[in-house]
Amino acid sequence: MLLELRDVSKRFGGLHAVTGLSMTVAPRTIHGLIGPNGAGKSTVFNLLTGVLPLSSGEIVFKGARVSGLRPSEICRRGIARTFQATTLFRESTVLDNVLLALQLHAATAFVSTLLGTAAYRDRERSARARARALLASLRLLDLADERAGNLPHRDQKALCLAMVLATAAELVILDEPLAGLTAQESTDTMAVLRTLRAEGKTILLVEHDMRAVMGLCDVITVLDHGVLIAEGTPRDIQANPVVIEAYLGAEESRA
Amino acid sequence: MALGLTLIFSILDIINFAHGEFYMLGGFVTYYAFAVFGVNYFLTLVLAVLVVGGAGVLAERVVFRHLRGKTLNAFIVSLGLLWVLQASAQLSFGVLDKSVPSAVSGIVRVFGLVISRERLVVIVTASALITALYLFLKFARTGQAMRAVAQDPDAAALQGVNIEAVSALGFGVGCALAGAAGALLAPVFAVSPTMGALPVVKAFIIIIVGGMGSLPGAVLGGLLLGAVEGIGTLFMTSAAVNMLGFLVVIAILLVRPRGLLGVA
Amino acid sequence: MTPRRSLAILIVLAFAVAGPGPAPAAEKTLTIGLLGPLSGGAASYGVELQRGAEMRTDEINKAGGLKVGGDVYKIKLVAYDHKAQAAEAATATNKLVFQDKVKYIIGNAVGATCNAAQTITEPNKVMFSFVCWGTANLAPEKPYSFRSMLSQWELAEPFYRWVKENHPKVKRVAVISPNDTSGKDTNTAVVKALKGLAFEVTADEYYERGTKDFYPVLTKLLAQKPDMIDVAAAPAGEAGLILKQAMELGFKGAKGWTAGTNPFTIIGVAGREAAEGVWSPANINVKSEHVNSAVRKFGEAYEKRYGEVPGVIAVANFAAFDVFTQAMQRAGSVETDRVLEVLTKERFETVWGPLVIGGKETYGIDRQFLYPLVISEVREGKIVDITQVLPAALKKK
Amino acid sequence: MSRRPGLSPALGFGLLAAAGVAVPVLTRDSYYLDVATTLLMNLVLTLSLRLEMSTGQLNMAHISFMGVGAYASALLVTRAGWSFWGSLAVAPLVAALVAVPVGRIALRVSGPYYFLITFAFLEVLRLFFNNFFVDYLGGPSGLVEIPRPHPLPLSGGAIGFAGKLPQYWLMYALFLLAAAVLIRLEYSRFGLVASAIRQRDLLAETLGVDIIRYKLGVFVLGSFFAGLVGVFFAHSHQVLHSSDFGLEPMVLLVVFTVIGGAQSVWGPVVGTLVLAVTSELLRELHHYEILVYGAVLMVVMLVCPEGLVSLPGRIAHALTRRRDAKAAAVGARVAP
Repeated sequence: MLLELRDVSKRFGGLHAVTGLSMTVAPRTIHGLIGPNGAGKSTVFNLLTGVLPLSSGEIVFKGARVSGLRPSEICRRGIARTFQATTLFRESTVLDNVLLALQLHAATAFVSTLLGTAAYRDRERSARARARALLASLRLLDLADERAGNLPHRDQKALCLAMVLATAAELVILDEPLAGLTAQESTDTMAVLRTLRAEGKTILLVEHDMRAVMGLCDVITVLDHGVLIAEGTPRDIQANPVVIEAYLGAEESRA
Repeated sequence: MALGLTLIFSILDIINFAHGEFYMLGGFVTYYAFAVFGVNYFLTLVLAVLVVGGAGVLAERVVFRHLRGKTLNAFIVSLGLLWVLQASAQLSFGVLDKSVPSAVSGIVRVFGLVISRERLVVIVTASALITALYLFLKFARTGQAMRAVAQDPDAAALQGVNIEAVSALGFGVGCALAGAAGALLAPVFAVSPTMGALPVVKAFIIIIVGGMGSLPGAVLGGLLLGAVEGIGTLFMTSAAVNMLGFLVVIAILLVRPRGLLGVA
Repeated sequence: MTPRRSLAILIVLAFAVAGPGPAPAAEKTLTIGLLGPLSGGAASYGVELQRGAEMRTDEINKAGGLKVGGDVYKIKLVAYDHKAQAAEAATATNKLVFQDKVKYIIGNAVGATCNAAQTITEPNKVMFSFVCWGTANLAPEKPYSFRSMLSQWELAEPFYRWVKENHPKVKRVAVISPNDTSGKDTNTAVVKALKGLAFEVTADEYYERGTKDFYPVLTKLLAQKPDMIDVAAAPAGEAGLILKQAMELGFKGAKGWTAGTNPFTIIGVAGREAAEGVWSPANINVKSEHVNSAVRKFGEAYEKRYGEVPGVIAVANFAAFDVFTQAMQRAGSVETDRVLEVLTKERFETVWGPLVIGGKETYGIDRQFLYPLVISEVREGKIVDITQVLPAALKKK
Repeated sequence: MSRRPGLSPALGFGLLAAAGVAVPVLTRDSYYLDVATTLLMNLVLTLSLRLEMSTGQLNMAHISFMGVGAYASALLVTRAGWSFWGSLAVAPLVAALVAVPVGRIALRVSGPYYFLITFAFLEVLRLFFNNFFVDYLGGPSGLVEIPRPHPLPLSGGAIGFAGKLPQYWLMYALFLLAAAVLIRLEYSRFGLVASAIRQRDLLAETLGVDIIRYKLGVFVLGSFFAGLVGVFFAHSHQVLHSSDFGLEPMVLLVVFTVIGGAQSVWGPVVGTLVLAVTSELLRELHHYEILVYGAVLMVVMLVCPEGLVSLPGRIAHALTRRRDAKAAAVGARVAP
């Protein structure tokens, strides 16, 4: 298993956001995490990436414990994420955003940077080439010198993805990658995600577009009120009465 | 003083270094009205509050309004304002300390503690002001609007709160409090163009210690600082006590980064 | 930033450095420099220095200028604000010495800035007089530096000798000063004088400048039950607050102000009751019956011009200006080395009365202005001069 | 890193270097040299302060580390008998070393809390200089009789540093070193990472930056340069006093930086130059000096909140807009 959550809980004061969650994510899969609003999906993401500390339990990635590490360290171990909103460095250029993601985790070699040694320049050159290749693969190359904040929504989403990919993480965590996209844009993004899986990445995503989730995911985990209520293939999940109950109940209470 | 600063900080996110100058202004209003023209002391107090509050609203309208959300710029501007006000005061009021006669004189003994009557007046009036402010913020509609703006300006705006007006008013009330402090303390201490320099530093310590943006925190911070200084002076030199004050600040921020009663 | 903008900055900088040089000398002008805290918390010192100097400058210029040898000089006074900061003082002194080309800087206050200014005045042989009370500001290796006011070293001993003789009940003395050079040096001198005269020193206390609430420190100080409190180097406003709050806390003993400056402010701030009976040896009361007519006239003109009663610093700098210009006339030259010779040898008549420059026993060099000190007492809100003491050096010459 | 609009680093650096050489060519007047030397000191201070600000944190204790360097060097030379040159190499390291624990503590908070906690450190260190180890640090009287930089022995004889001119050149050399490092960093991945942290520190963190370590590194490096200036300051002024490292000079550094524009590495340069010239001109105004200075600050901040460095861009922008509007107006009239 690539990622393993063991009896993970998170409390905010008296509120139990996540309770006794155990789940695994297999390598080279697209794994969906779904559940009604307030089910604790985003909290799980924050726990996985070290943004929030766990209340109890542990998280193991590639056989090593990652819970308790700082977010930067977790990223270096190979877990990278996007945020629900299009969070990027809005004042920097598109290319800089990707370069940042490429290099942020690299050791910052102070002396060689200052002296501009051959090694440094080589590294810079190759980083630039990789960034451009990544942008090209997501059809962003034309916008490379544009300020990230000026991009249309679709391109910002793509840029977020590019940045996560730039970190070279094995496990990519995506928070609503399709939200706000047109049907055509969604289809394109889903294609990109499948390509990534084929290239060896593992993807864990939260998404509200059920049709997309069912069509895209290999495995789906369903949360409700911070508790795992079902797990299985899309087909299993669609037929699971508990899941239907949870979603319908949520719909009713909302109405 | 600290209360006013904390109010301004919480509502407007402005680190107002010129706050001490509003305090000074309150002192000079008192000097001229009470000591020179012989206006009744309590009337003077009201006058000081109105004049300084007005000056505060003016400062907000003319200057700080345009710098919403730019904490650093507002900080620089408040410095500029500090210099302008201090230099103007020196030019118009002279450099010498001006004394304001006591409105009440004599001393009283409370539980064996000696305290001058005028200090008692200060304590009582200040407590009344604090209570009034608290009630205002808690119950008055405008007060509630202020708190809403402090917590989340955008949400408050959506609820139909007039941010512009509330900001100006908040700044005004904050300055008015400083003016009241200046007016209250004018007879106890003396007034001079630079009288605001030290209190503003103290007020900053107090609001850090108490928790920025928390009014009860400011009161608690004030009491705590007073206690640290009072007790410290008995054992240490003045410099060591001052240093102790800042060390307490650092320690508190480490244990409770948001201050004693600050909200995370 | 565009290259053009950098170029613009370059040009601005070039103008700044090549800018207006010293104005071409008209007739004969003698430029005299002045430093001081003209703004901020110590501004009252700087402003008094400046006003004292202005008064003398105008007096000379109105009289047609200063006749030195065969020449007549108009005096031009250049004053810079050093904001009570050492580094600023160095910059300002540099400007005076190198741009304004002054050879005389008459007037400076605030201890740390004197040290900074001296690093420039001494090597450039610029005469420098000040009212800084750092003991080390006068020294054999600083031959161009003068103190134009009696310091704690001249004042403390005669003052407490007088106290001992006239108020034998005073035995236990508490001393309090601001925590800086003048405060430390003043307390040191006062404590030394007290011990030499067999007084008991109950407290040698300091507070941070700008303090307004003295209850904490006074509570500690009064616990020792002193017979007398000396607000030694406290400026008038703070001294007044200390005395007022001491009274509130029940202190009824004697009060002294060894290095006090402005007696009217202390009465104003402390109130009549708390200021009652304050002795001070350093004041000058320009309204007193006992002062000479010259200083009374100075006081009147000053008050008319500035709307405030001159403190001792204004008088001191007025007198310093007077002494330096007299010395130039006697030397028949404005050259510093020749003026220096006259200064240290002769006796001058000033608003203080007779004045000589001495102090070798204390500082190793004769650079301290010595003149009669007057001990005064506050009585019913008025300042009453009680007695006059001649420094030993003045008696000799 | 990637091309950014504006001045290329090499050109900007070249212009600064040339301007520095131009000063002694244009004037040998000690006063102007002194002003220029002070200017260079301030430039190093503001540039290094901005390095710290580039991560979004305003360090109010920056000048304290200048103090640490200054006092350390004064003690090394007067007490331990070191040569100025040895001290020049070591004292900035002392400042950097002191910065490590201070930074560790201060960086546990951020935003306005960081501003205030560093302000507390500023006061603690100032009070320390003023009141502790008075025999060594000089206390409130200041530390005096610090020797000038010792002559630098060279093959062809020694270079002395008694006069203003050699002192200027020394500071110029230090400035070039500091400016080269700081400008280079700004345009390298360090600058990029710093701006990432300033914009979205959480995102930077989840993308793999150890932001605490990075901020600490920047803090220590900034303090190193402040300490470097401190060493020069100690031996050129020869007198040290705690007030030189207090709130007022610190506030001026912030003012220089922000007025120039903290977003760009050229901002502090412009701000420091313009305000240094301004304040020297205002010196003649005596009592009005502070008044006018304060008013200038307020006006600049209101007129161009991004700092002076943004001014030409804004003017150009306004002009084109005006032209566009005119064209549009003309077009509108012609159209029907």
